[in-house]
Amino acid sequence: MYLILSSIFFPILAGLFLLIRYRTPLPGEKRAIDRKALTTLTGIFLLITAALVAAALLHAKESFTLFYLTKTLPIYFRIDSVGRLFSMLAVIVLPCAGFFSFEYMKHEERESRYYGFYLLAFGVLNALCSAGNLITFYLFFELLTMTSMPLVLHSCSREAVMAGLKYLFYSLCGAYAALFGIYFLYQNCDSLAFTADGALRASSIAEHGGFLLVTAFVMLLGFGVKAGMFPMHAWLPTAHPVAPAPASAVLSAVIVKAGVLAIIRVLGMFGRDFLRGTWVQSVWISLTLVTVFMGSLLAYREPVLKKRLAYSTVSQLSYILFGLAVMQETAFTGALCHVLAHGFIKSSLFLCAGAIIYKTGKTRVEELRGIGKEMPLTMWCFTIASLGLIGIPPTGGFVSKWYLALGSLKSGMPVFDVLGPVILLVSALLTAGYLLPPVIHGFFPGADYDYGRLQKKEPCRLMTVPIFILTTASVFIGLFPDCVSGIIAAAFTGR
Amino acid sequence: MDFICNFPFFSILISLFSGTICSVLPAKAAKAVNRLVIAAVGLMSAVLLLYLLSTGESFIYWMGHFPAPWGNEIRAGVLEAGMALFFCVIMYLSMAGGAHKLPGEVVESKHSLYYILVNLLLSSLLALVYTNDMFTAYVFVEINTISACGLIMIRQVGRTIEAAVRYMIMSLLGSGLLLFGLCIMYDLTGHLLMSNIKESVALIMANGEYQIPLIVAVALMCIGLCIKSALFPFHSWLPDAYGYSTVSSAAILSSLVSKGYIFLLIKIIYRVIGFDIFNSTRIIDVLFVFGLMGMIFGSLSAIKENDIRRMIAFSSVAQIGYIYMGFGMGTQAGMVASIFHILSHAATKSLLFIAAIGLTDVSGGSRKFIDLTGAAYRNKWAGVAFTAGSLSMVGIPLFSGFISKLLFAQAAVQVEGKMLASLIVLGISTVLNAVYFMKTVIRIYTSEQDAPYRSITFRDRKGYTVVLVCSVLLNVILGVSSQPVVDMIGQGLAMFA
Amino acid sequence: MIVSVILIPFITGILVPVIPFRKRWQKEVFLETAVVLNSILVWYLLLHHSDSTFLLAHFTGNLNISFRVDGMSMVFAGLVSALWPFATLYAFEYMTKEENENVFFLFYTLTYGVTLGIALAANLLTMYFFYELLTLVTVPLVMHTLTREAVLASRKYLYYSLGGAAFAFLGLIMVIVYGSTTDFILGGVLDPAKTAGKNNVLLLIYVMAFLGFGVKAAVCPFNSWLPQAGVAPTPVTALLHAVAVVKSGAFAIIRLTYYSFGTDFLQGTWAQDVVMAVVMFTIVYGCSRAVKETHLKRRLAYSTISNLSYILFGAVIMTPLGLVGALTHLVFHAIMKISSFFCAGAVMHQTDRHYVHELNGLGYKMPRVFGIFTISALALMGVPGLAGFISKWNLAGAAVESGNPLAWGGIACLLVSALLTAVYMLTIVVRAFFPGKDFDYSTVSDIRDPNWKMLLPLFVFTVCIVLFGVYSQPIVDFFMSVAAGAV
Amino acid sequence: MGPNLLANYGEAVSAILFCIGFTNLLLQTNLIKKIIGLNIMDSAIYLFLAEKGYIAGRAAPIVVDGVTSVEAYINPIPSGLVLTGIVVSVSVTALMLSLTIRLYLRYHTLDLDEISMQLKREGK
Repeated sequence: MYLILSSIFFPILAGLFLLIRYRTPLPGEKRAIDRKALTTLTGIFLLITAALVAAALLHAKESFTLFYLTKTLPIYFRIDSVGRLFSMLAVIVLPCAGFFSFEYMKHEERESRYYGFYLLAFGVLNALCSAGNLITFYLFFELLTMTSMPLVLHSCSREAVMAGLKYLFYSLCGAYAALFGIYFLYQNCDSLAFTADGALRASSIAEHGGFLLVTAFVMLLGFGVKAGMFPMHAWLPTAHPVAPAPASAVLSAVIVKAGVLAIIRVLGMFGRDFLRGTWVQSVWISLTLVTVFMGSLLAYREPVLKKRLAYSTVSQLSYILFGLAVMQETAFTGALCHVLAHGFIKSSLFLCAGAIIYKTGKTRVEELRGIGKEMPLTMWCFTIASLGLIGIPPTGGFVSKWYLALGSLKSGMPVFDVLGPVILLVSALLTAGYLLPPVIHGFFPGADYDYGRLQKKEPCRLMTVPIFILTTASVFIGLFPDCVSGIIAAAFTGR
Repeated sequence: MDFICNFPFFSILISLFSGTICSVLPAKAAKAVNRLVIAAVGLMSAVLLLYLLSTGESFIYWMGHFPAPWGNEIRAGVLEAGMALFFCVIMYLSMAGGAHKLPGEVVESKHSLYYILVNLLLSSLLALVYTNDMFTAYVFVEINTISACGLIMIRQVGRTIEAAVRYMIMSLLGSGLLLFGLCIMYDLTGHLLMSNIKESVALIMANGEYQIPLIVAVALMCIGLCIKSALFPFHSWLPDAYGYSTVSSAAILSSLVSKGYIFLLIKIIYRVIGFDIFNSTRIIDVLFVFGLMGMIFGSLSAIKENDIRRMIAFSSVAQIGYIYMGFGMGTQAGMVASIFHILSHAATKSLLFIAAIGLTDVSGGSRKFIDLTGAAYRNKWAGVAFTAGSLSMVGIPLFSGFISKLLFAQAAVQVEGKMLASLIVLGISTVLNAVYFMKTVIRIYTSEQDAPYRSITFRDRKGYTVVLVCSVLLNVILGVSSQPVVDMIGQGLAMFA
Repeated sequence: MIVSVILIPFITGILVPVIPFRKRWQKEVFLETAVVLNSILVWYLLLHHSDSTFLLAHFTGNLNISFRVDGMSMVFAGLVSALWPFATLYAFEYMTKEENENVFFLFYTLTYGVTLGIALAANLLTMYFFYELLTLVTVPLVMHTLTREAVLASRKYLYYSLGGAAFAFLGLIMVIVYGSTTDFILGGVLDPAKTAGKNNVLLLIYVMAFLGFGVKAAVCPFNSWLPQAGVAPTPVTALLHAVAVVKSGAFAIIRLTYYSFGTDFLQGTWAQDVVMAVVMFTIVYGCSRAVKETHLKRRLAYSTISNLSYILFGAVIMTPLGLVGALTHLVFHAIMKISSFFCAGAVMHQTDRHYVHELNGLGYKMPRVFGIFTISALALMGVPGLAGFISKWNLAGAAVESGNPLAWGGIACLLVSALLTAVYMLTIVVRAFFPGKDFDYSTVSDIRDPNWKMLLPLFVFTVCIVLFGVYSQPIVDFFMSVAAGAV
Repeated sequence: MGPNLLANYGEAVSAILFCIGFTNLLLQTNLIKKIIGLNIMDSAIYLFLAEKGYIAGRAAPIVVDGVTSVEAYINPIPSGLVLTGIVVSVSVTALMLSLTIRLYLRYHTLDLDEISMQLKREGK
């Protein structure tokens, strides 16, 4: 209990401490911020948090109720396999991106605010993963939006502020749609504690089955906002690119996954059996497929690298959602695998893009000719990650996509069982289409490239090491999928 | 028969007689006599009221000991005595409240004439209240008209004369109709005394003969009295008459004169025709509809008005609409509500007129709203009193207006067909009242900075202030402990039958 | 005893202009002491209440002015008396910049008494009486500045309120005539024997009375007075137009619905559908107007409009749970809104800025005020862990439980409104804390947080918001027992 | 209806006269004509009373020749009423006329509408 709590509240308190202690001085104020102390402190906090989370993951098995909001609404924590999986992702990505940002944020203003909210978001994420019922989950889901919003609008440019607000309002919109469903679930379930096989009362299903389907759909759509599902995906390509690169990495890799986690929880609450074969499933699958295809297509046409990556996130997240929507064990495995794979890959990609921006200031894809010569390590990582995202063995992406396609074919759904894999394949092709050109141009700038002006611009260790770790992790997943298959199998049954 | 039974006759007589005396007295003495007479009559009415309450039954007083059906009779019951007392109180307050304005409004030489008229008015009102004889009632209606007309025109400016002529014409139309109705009634029944007529009317209704002439007669009398009491749409004479006459006149006219006629109508309904017979005719529906229309249109006209006194005058049209709505309900409860409203409206309206004059005084004599800005700061008591009056009109609890509204609404609920209409109109009318009265109240409490007459300061007149306070108190008393009054009205109506 | 808590503010208020205070602080001490004492008295009264009715005066017939402490009055009186001392404290500081203090405090304190009168009224007539009185004593407060704008606003306020009362009056009449008594009894007092065959008329009048009382609770289309009345000094807008006055409207509607007409009579009728539709529309309408509004206080006023209808939404669900939801929001919204209004007032007092776009970057200079504002904004949005969530949860729970499809639609309205709340509140927060890259900090250089008299109430309210957010069990339990008629 | 009307021709005439007078009083704008209308109206009522009071073949109730039988005399009250009415009507007419004179002196017209117009122009 204390491990879980401390893994939640330690980063939150630490974040608040940073926010208050290192408040950005205003013009005219004498106070100056000791940057070294700030970053050191943040680093220590991050490591401690990571350690705490890891310890909690390993040891904490019990569930406990912290307190009651109202008589029947406990704030309840329980770490199950799904939560553990997401925690794993967070605990690897966040510290990496955090260390990356120590270098990256050097020239930004108001660093302390960034770190403060970064830690807050970390804490909230941990809480989200260990939430044991829908209300607790919802609580931290909202808080996640609130704490990650400052990361988006950090630069405070007009564009960033608008993007931050857009992110905020889309997320809230989704959250409220979900809340609508929660109200109804609350009345139709015995408790809001998570389960994997449906918590609806049989009598309720008999009585308002039709309306409950609507509710389920509204909830899926609502949480789908966070996961960038069509039609509420528009915030994602706006918000991710304007954030500082490490923040985009975290957003794309971890925070949007909160939406996925939410949808897994919702599916569990309603029960796959209740939803399978209904119109909800069909519509939902169609939406995910539309998103998969559309995201790739938009990414393909996008010239700005970070934006391209953001669109790619839209598309890839819907792979995961597709896997969930199929409601079949293999596909579920694929989806969860993809959660991890995509998390590592996308954070790595964003960090690479960040490193490029940091060193060269180039943001558009066509400017990146020869970049592979300038920053070889970074670009190699970028290449490997890209291959992973396309789904070339032996990277993580391959495994997950394999399972996704297999699950879909096995599911025996009409139309979608074949259509799904086809679209996934097309999208994979598009992925190759939008990720490989920077790589190719980066390493093979063409005959007219002026090698004379070439400088080594490899960033410092603080940047390269996190990128390297993340890339390795993505490959690791692909090489040894067995190490997570146990946990995924447990996740499917809700243990 | 106790000595007290002479009081009604005495009060009519001394007010009539003192009017004559006033004509030879100097202005000051006339004023004193006038006040004294009003006070004395009030005192007598009060004693009479107590007496009647203690005995619990009304009495009939033969004039010159001619027995019915030949003689002329005076009848006194609780309601009559209460009404007389109330009229005296209001009249006293109105006279006292407007006294300081009199020299400015009326030529010095006409002052004694003024008091004659007031005394005459009082006597005619008393006679209207007490008489048991229809023709006497007619005569005093005319006396009332003449003296009221005199009161209007005593302020010799073009407006008032024109208003007086208009008032006169409408009144004459009304009294002509009344007289004609009366004659037909006499023709049908052969009697002039109310109680005798009633017996005959009951016979006629029982026989089924001559019903149409009877109803025509009743209708003629009703229309006549409606015109005289300015029921919408016969109200055209009213704003000018009330708006431009002297303060006291306006207060008296609006609160008493029309009420005298209404009281006569009540007597006719109860004592001449019989309540049930009256209710069985369609006349009450007509009264009801016109009452409702009066409530709305009177208020609408008041909202449009830009002159504070005319606004208050138009408000009277609306309030008279309330009273007729109560008649139109055709129930005992409606009648009680109407009679209570007569009292409450009289108390409030005189208060408003007197307070309004206090406000216009400190605004350079102008009655335009724009000039009244901030007037309540210049004359605090008048401001407070006007506010109190307005609140009563709007029907805020604690003030008499609320009780009458309450009674009206309660009465309305009991009448199946008319319930919704009356309730809704009551609501709308309250809103409209709120609009124009609150507009004024806020206006007089608005900042003085941009007011044109900010430099005028009010010379404090003790008498005036006391009158205001008394009027407000009267209002509040009616509003707070209305139960005895309502009981008394009920008792009085019971005695009528 | 009951009367004394109403009278003490009256006497205190009247004494303020009468006693010649030499120093300002003497007056402050005097007022604050009186208000605090009265509040303590109220709480004592509420905690040691007896069931007996205190008869003050006979009106006509069977109509009395009488007082009684029951569950509802405990909620409302407790709320009002808890907030008033803080608001008074805040007003001291705020009013240093305004003129005519004495008159202000006179009516301000009178309002306290009148509001308690509404809360403690034992029957509909008494409540109606104090309800009208409330309009009258608050008008001078709205008019306080005596500018043209203030006069227009107060005029409008008067028209609306008195007009509304006129129609509420019809409801009163119905209860007098068709009820067995006018006293408040949970479940209603209508006498089935008398009402037989008159249901539709009664329902029509109920709708009218609802809208009539709804004027004070700013139900659409009778809401436009509230934003305009924002010209009043902030303590007034905060306390009266976020708590006392408007809540009196909501309180009156609850009394009318649950204690006079009775839910059994109303539930499932067309009248319920009508009022619920009106309320739902108001919820969304108020929020949308708030989003459009750029004047800070008016924006909050529109937010109040929408939130009041939350309360009414709970009330018109017409189940005990609905009442619980309504009561929860009644209390919690009061705290949240007074907190945000006080923040707005602090900003206006310290910087003289009134419009949202002028608030850029103030968060750095007034971190406490804007920190508190953020919390109240989040609470108003209904973020879990803060008070607003609990009340919305209760409301929505009641709506779901009622099984009324229209109420289900109402939940959607609540959520849309929550989203809009986020839009109009968080844009302010974002402006204050993230003013944009090219923001010129010198424009805010001489601005600072207000002194403790303003901050103390804010802190207390914030603590309450959080406290009720995480630990609302006892108070919700209490509301449950109120709704069940057990108190 | 018809025969009744003919039989009671006195009453019918008085009613018609009353209407004529009433209309004049109401609709004429000339003040003098209004007053004439008033008088016609009043006279109509007296006619009505007199008509009602008179019974053909009977005498005024003044006891001559010692005849005291009720059958011999008419009811004296209507006559008394007529007298009273005339007194009232005279005083009212006098008042109206004096008002008319005042108005004429002030505005040099007898037309009530014209006077109203002038008042409006005065603007007071």
